[in-house]
Amino acid sequence: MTEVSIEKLTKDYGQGPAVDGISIRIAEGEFISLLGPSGCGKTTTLKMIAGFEDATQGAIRFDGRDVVHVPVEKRDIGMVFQNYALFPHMTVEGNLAFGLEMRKIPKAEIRTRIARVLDMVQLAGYAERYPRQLSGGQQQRVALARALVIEPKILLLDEPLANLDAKLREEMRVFIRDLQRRVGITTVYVTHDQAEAMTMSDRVVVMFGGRIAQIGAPSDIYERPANLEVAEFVGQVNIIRGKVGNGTVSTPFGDVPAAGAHADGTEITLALRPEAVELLPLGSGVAGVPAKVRSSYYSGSLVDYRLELASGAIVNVQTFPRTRFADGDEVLVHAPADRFWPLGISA
Amino acid sequence: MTEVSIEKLTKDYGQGPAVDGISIRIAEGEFISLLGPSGCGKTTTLKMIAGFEDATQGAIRFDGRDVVHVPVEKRDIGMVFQNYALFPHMTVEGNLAFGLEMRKIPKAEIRTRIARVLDMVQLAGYAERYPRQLSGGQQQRVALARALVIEPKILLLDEPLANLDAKLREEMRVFIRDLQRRVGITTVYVTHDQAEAMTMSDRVVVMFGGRIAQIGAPSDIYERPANLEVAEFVGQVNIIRGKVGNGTVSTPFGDVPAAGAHADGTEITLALRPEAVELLPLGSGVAGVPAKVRSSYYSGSLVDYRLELASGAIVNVQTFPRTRFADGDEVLVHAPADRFWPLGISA
Amino acid sequence: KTLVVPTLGGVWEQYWRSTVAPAFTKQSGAAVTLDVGNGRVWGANLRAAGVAKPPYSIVMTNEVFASGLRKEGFFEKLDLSKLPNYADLYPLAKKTDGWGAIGAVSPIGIGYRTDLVKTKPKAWKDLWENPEFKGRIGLYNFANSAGKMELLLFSRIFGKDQYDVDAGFAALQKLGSVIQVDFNLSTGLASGEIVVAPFDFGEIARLKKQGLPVDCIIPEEGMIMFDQTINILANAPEKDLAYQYANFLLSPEVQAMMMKEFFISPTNSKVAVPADLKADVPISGADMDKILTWDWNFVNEKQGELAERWAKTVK
Amino acid sequence: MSRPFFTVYCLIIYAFLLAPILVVVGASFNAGAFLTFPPQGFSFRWYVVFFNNDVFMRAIRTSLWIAAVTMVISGVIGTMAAIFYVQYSGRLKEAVRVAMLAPLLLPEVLTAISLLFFVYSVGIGTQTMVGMIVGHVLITLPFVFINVSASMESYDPSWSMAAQSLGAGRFTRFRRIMLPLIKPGVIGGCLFAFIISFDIFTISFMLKNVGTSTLPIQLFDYLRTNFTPEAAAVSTCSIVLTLAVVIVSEKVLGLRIHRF
Amino acid sequence: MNAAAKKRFGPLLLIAPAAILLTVFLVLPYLNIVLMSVRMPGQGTPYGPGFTLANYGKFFADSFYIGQVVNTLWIGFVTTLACLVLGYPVAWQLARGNSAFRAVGYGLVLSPLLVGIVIRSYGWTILLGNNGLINRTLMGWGVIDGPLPLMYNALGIIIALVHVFLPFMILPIMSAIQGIDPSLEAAARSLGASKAKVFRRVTLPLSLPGIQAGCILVFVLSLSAYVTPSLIGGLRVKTMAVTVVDALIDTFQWPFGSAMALVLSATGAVAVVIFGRLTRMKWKA
Ligand SMILES: Nc1ncnc2c1ncn2[C@@H]1O[C@H](COP(=O)(O)OP(=O)(O)OP(=O)(O)O)[C@@H](O)[C@H]1O
Ligand SMILES: Nc1ncnc2c1ncn2[C@@H]1O[C@H](COP(=O)(O)OP(=O)(O)OP(=O)(O)O)[C@@H](O)[C@H]1O
Ligand SMILES: [Mg+2]
Ligand SMILES: [Mg+2]
Repeated sequence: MTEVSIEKLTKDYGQGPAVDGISIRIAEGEFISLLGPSGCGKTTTLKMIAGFEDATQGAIRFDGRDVVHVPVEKRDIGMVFQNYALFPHMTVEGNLAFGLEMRKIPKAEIRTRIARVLDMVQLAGYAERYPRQLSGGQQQRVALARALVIEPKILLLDEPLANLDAKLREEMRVFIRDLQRRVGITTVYVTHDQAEAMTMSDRVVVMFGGRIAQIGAPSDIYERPANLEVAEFVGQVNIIRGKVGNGTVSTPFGDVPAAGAHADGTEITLALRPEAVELLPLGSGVAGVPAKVRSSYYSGSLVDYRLELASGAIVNVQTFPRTRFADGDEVLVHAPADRFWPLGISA
Repeated sequence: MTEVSIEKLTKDYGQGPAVDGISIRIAEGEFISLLGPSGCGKTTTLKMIAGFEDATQGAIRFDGRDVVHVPVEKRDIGMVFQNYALFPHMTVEGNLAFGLEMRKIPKAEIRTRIARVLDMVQLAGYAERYPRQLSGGQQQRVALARALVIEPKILLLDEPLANLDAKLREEMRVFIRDLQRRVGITTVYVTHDQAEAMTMSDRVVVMFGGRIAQIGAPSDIYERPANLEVAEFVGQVNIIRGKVGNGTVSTPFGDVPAAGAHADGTEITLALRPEAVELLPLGSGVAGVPAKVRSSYYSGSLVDYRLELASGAIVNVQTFPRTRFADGDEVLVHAPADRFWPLGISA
Repeated sequence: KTLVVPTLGGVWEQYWRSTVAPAFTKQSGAAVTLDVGNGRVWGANLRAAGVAKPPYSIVMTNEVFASGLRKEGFFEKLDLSKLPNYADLYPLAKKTDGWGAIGAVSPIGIGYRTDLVKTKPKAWKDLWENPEFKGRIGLYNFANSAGKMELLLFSRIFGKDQYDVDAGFAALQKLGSVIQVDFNLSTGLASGEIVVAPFDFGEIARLKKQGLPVDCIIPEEGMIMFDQTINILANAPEKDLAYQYANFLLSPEVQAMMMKEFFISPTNSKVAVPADLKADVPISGADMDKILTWDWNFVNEKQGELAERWAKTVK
Repeated sequence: MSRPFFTVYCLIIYAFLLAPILVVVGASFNAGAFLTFPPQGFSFRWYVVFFNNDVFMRAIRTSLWIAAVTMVISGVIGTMAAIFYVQYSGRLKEAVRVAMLAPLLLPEVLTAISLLFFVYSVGIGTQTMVGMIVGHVLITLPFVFINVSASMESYDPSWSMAAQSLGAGRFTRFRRIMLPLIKPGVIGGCLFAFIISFDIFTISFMLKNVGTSTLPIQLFDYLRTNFTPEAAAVSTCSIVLTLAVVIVSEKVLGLRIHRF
Repeated sequence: MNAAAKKRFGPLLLIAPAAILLTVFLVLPYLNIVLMSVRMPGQGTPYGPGFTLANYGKFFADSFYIGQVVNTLWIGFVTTLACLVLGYPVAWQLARGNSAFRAVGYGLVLSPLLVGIVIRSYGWTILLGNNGLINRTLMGWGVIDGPLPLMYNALGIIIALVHVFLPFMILPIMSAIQGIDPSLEAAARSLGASKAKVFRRVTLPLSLPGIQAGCILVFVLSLSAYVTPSLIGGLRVKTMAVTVVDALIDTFQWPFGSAMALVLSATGAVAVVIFGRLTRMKWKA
C-alpha cells in the first residue's frame, strides 16, 4: 500500500561505491526482485530502503515523501535479514510476538496469528524453542515468519529461502506470494535464484556491481536480456559466430535471418540458450547438424550436454533425460532460427 | 584418503532424536551428499563426524579406527559451517591463513596458496577486508575457501553455496569437485538443492526425520526412489491412478505394462515425473491424450504447466519454453510407458 | 647479625631508616631490618607464629596491646643488667613492674580550632558544657587505645573510678553525636568538621607548624597518653641484640632525637627539654607523673562487652 | 533518551567520578604545608618532596612489582576459571560462581588472619612474599573471573569449532581466537587486578614479609601522623601513571573489539 | 593421560588452578576460623578453652546485630542499584560511542580506583562535609540555612561507595554490550520498536550477563566494605563489616568476630545465589 521510489541512490562504504546511483520506482503492492551476483549491492539497497544505512547520495521516497528523517520503526516495514538476526533471548514465539506487541495487537490475537504463521512455515511444534535449538533452515523460517506475521506495508526479504530445500521453498514462495497479494504489500525480494525471481516477481531488477543492468518483466529479462552479461546471469548462453550474407547469417546450425543491416561478410555473434536446442538421435530424419557428445551432467530432471560440432565449436545443450546419450555418441542438434538473438559484431 | 564409516549413529538433544541410528560407509575419496528437508539432522550428522557433538549412541570410524577419542583438531577435516563462523577479528587473509599456519606451511607458500584460492572464489581484491565488511555471499565464499585451502583428508560442507547465485554456484561446484578429485578428499556435502546433490555426488543419502530413507547413485535416487517421499523430495511427481487388466495398467495416458502380478481390476497408483511428459499442440499428429492448460509458471529456462485431463485428473508438466501455451489452451500430452513407476495399491 | 626492628610507617620509617637505624648499626655493628607495622599486626604475627618461634626479638607498641601479649607469655621480664638506661627512666615509664619499659610518651590533652571556637576549652567537662561544640566533637573510637582511655577517663570523671564504666557510658550517651575516628583526627580538624577533640601534643605541634589555627590545652581533670612500651620476646632469635637496641632507644641521645623529630615527651630523666621546644613538648619531667594511667587488664578482660556497649551507645 | 540528554547524563557521571579526585589533585599542588582545599597557592614542592622520599619510592616499587605478579597470576587463573564457568560448568554454574566470589564474600581481615596462621603453620611464615601474594591473588581473582565471564557470555563457540576444524589445538584456539575476542573482559579484569592489588591494605599489612612495605601501608601510616599534600601528590602520580597505561593499552591492544 | 580421559577431564583442567588455590589458601585456612567461631570467648586471650555455639546465639538474639545485617543489606542494595542506573549509560557510551573519547573515558571510569581510600575519603570530606564545598556554596547562595547532612550518615556512605564501585559495574556491562550483534537491534527496529523499546526488549536483556556480573560484584563489595563506611560514616552508621573488623582486630574477640564474619559471608552468598536465580538467562545453554 506504499509506493517506494528510489532515486540515484548511492552508498559508499569507503572502498568505492557498493551501490552506485540506482533508481527504481516500485508501485503500490508490486513485487520486485533484486537479482544479481554476490556482492553487487542487493543487501545494501535493502538496508537503505529500510533505513539502517544512510545513503551516501540520492533519495528514497515512500508515497512521494522523502523518508530520510523517518526512523526505521516508523516505516512499517518487515524485513528478513540475510543472517536471520533472531533474538537469541526469546523463544520462537517471543520472536514472532515482538512485532505484534509493538503494534499493540491484543494478546489473544497475537496468539492466534502466531499459531497460524507457525503452521504456514511448518514449525508448529517449535514455539517454545530458543533459536540456538533450531537448525539453520528452521531459523530462517522463523525469520521469515517474524517479518510476515506483522503484515507490514513494505516487505524487504533478503534471500529468505536460501537454506530451504526445493519443496519447502516452493511452499514458502506460495505462502509469501499469497500473503503479499492479499494484503497488497509492496515487496522487494532479494534472491540469487533466477528461477525464484522469475516465478514470483512482477518485475525483476538485475544488478551488477552496484548498478542496474536491466529492469523488466521476468520474460523480458530472460528472453530479451539487455546484454550478454544479463543473459549469462539469468541463464546459460551459447555464443555462436556467423557470417552475414544475403540478409541471413550463416551459422553452424544453418542460416538465421539477420536482424539489422549488416554488410555482407561481416562476422557477427549470436546468442542461443542451451534449452532452445533440440537434441536428436542420429538418423531420426529431422534436419539437424551432426555433433558429438563431449561430456554430460545429470541433475535429475535435466541433463546438460557439452557437444562438439563438426566446425569444432562447442555448444551446451540442456534436455530432459527422456533419451540419454553417452559421451562420444554422435547426435543431431537442431535450433529453431527464431531462438537466436544477435549480440553484435565480432571483434 | 580416509574411509569414514558411521554405524547406528544417534543424537538426542533432549527433545527426541535429531539423528536416529544412521549407518553410512563412505569410501576413500568418495563424494557423498546428504539431502533432506530442513531439520532432518544433516548438520547434526556433520557435527558428529567432525567431532563437535558427541553421539548419544553409535560409532564413527576413520579407516576402521574408532575416533570417539580423537579430538577434532587431530581429525584433519575441513568444514564449512552453515553460519560460516568466520573469525571476526581476522581479515579474509587471516582467516584463510589460519589453517595453513596450524599445518606449519612456510609463509611464502601460505601466501601463494591464499592468492590462488581467493582467485578461485573470485575474491581476489578482498584479502584485507574483515568479515563484517563483506556481503553474505562473499562471507560464504571465504568460509568455503578457508576449508578448502588446507586440503584436508575429509571435507564436511554444510550448505556451502546456499547464498550464491547460479553462475557462481556452478563455478564453485566445479572448483570443489576438481580439488576433491585431485587431492582425493573424502567429502560429505550437505545441501538442500537436489540438482546440486545429483550433479556432484558419487552417492546421495536422503534423510528424513533423522533417518536414512535411501542411499544410492544420483540416478537411482531420482529414477528409482525408494518411496513416494523420496520421489517427491528429489523432484516433482504426478500420482496417476490406474486399473490393472490383462497385465497392463490402464491410465488416462493409455496402457502401461504392469510391474508385478496384480489381480485384474486392482486399483494401483503410478508415479510420473512432470518433465517426463511431452506437451504437444493439438493436432500435431502424435498419439497423445487431450488436456487443457489450467495455469503455468514461467521460470526462464523452464515452464511448469498444470493440466487438466479429460478425466478431471490434474497433471503437472514441465517443458522448455520453446513453444508456449496460454491458460485455457487445449493441448496433447504424451508420456512414454517406461517412464511410469508403480507406487502400490491404492487405498 | 641482623636485628628485625619493628617500626611504624611513613615519617617514622623514614626517620628510622635515615637516622636511628644507622646510628644503632654504627654503635653495635649489627645490620637492621626495618619492619613496618603496628601493634595489631605484630600481635597477629606473634600469635600466628606461636610463643616458641616469634619472628621478632623486640616489640615496641602501646601498653594495651603489650599487656595482652604479655599475659599470653610472649615477653620476658626485662633483664635489667642488660638495660642500664632503665635506671634513668621516670617512674611513669617503669609502671609495668620491669616487664616493659616505656620508650616514648605522647601526652593527650584537648586540641581545638582557635578560629572556630570562641570559648576555649579548659576541662574535659567542657565537651558537655560548651554548646559551641555540639555535633562537632571528635573522638577516637573504641578500637583505638585512646578510645579505651576516653571511656576510662570519663568513667573516672563522672563516676567513682575507671571501673565505673556505667557512668562513663552514660556520659558518652549524653554527649550526643560525635565524629568517631579510628585514627587521624587531624583530617577532620583541618577541614573544620571537628572543632574539638582529644589530641596528642605532638600532633597539635605539627599542625600548628603547618599553619593550621589550632591549639591544645591540658585539661583540669588530667591527661591521657599514647605510650610506646618496649618489650623483649622470651624466645627472641636475637635476644642480646634486642637488649642492646632497647638500651639504645632508652639512651638520652636517642630520646632527645625523637623529641626533636616527633615532639614526644622523653622518658629518660637525663634529657632536658630545651627552651625552644617547650611550647611543643609542654609535658616533661615531673609533669609526666600527672598523666593518668590505667588498669589494662580490666579492659582486656572485658574487651568484648565494653566494645559492644560502646558500639551501641556512641552515635 | 535523546542524544543531547544522554550525553549530558554521561558527562554528569564523569564529573561525579572525577569530583573527589580533582580535589585531591588540586590539593597536591598546594603551596602551603597543609592538605587543604581550596589550595593556598600553586607549587610543585610536594612532588619534589615525594620524589626525594625514598620510603615512598621504595614502597611504590614494591607495590608495582607485587601488583604485576598478582595481575599475571590472577589473570591466568581467573580467565581459565571463567572459561570453565561459561562453557562447561553446566548445572554447577551457581556453585562455581559463589566459590569464585568467596574471597570477596569473606571479610578481608579474616582472610588475612586465617592466611597468616596458615603460612606460619606450614612453616613459610612471613619470611617470603608468598603469603602476601597469595592473599593478593585471592582478593583479585574474583574481579578477573567476573569480567572475563561477562565477555565470555557473548563468545560464539562456533568460532572455536571453526578453529578446531582447521587443526588448532586447545592453546592455539585460546590464544588466537578466544583471547582476542574476549579481550575487553580480560583487559578489564587484569586492570582491576593490578589496580586493586596496588591498593590492597589489610592483606598486605598482615601478610607482608618482614622488611618490606607497600604504598598503601606507607600512605596509611603517613596520614596517621602527617597531613601534608605529599600524600595527594603520590595519589596524583598514580592516577597519571595509570591513565597513561590505559591510553597506551588502548593504542597498542585496543580496548574494544569489532566483531560485527 | 589417555585420549578418553583427556576429553572428559580436559575442561576440569581449566578450573583446577582456581580450585586448588581456593582450597589450599581459603578453605583450609578457614577451617581454623570455623573452629574459632565455636570457641569460648577469651578473657584477655584470643579464645578460651572449650566449645560453644553461644557466639552465634549472641548474634541472632540481639536486635542490634540483626539490625546491622538489615542495614548492611540495604546499603548494599541501594549502592548496587545506583551503580547500575548511573553506570549503564556510561558503559553503553564506552561500548558504542565514538572512538576518540574512548580511551580517556575508560581512564576516567577507572580513576576512582586509583586514589587510595584514605585520600579519596579526604576528597569527599572536602566536598560533602558540613563545612564542605557543597554545603558552603549552597549556604553562600542562601539556598539552605544549615548544612545538609551529606556525610556521617548512610547517604554519605552510599555516595562514596557508588563512586568507587562504579568501575566494577561499568566494565562488565561494557564488554557485554560490545558482544551484542547490532543487527539484532536493527531487526527490532524493523519490527516497529522505538529506540526505547529496542533498548528495553533487546539491548538490556542481552547485556544481562554484564549486568549480572556488575551487580554481584558491587553488591558483594558493598557488603564487605569497611574503610569507606568507617571514614565517611564517622562510625555512626553501623554496618556488619565494620563491626566484624572491630571485633576481630581491634577488640580482639576472635570467636564472636569469626561467627559474625561467617554469618555475614553466608548472607552475602545467599543473596548472590538468589540474585543469580532471579536473573537466570534461560536462553543460555
Ligand atoms: N542445540 C539443539 N538443541 C535442541 N535441538 C536441536 C539443537 N540443534 C538442532 N536441533 C534440532 O535437531 C534437528 C536436526 O537439526 P539439524 O541442524 O541437524 O538439521 P539440518 O538437517 O541441518 O536442517 P537445516 O537444513 O534446516 O539446516 C532439528 O529439528 C533441530 O531443531
Ligand atoms: N560494512 C561494509 N563495509 C565495507 N564494505 C561493505 C560493507 N558491507 C558491504 N560491503 C561491500 O559492498 C558490496 C555490496 O554488498 P552487499 O551486502 O550489498 O552485497 P549483496 O548484493 O547483498 O551480496 P550477497 O548476495 O553476497 O549477499 C560488497 O562488495 C561488499 O563487500
Ligand atoms: Mg546480501
Ligand atoms: Mg543445517
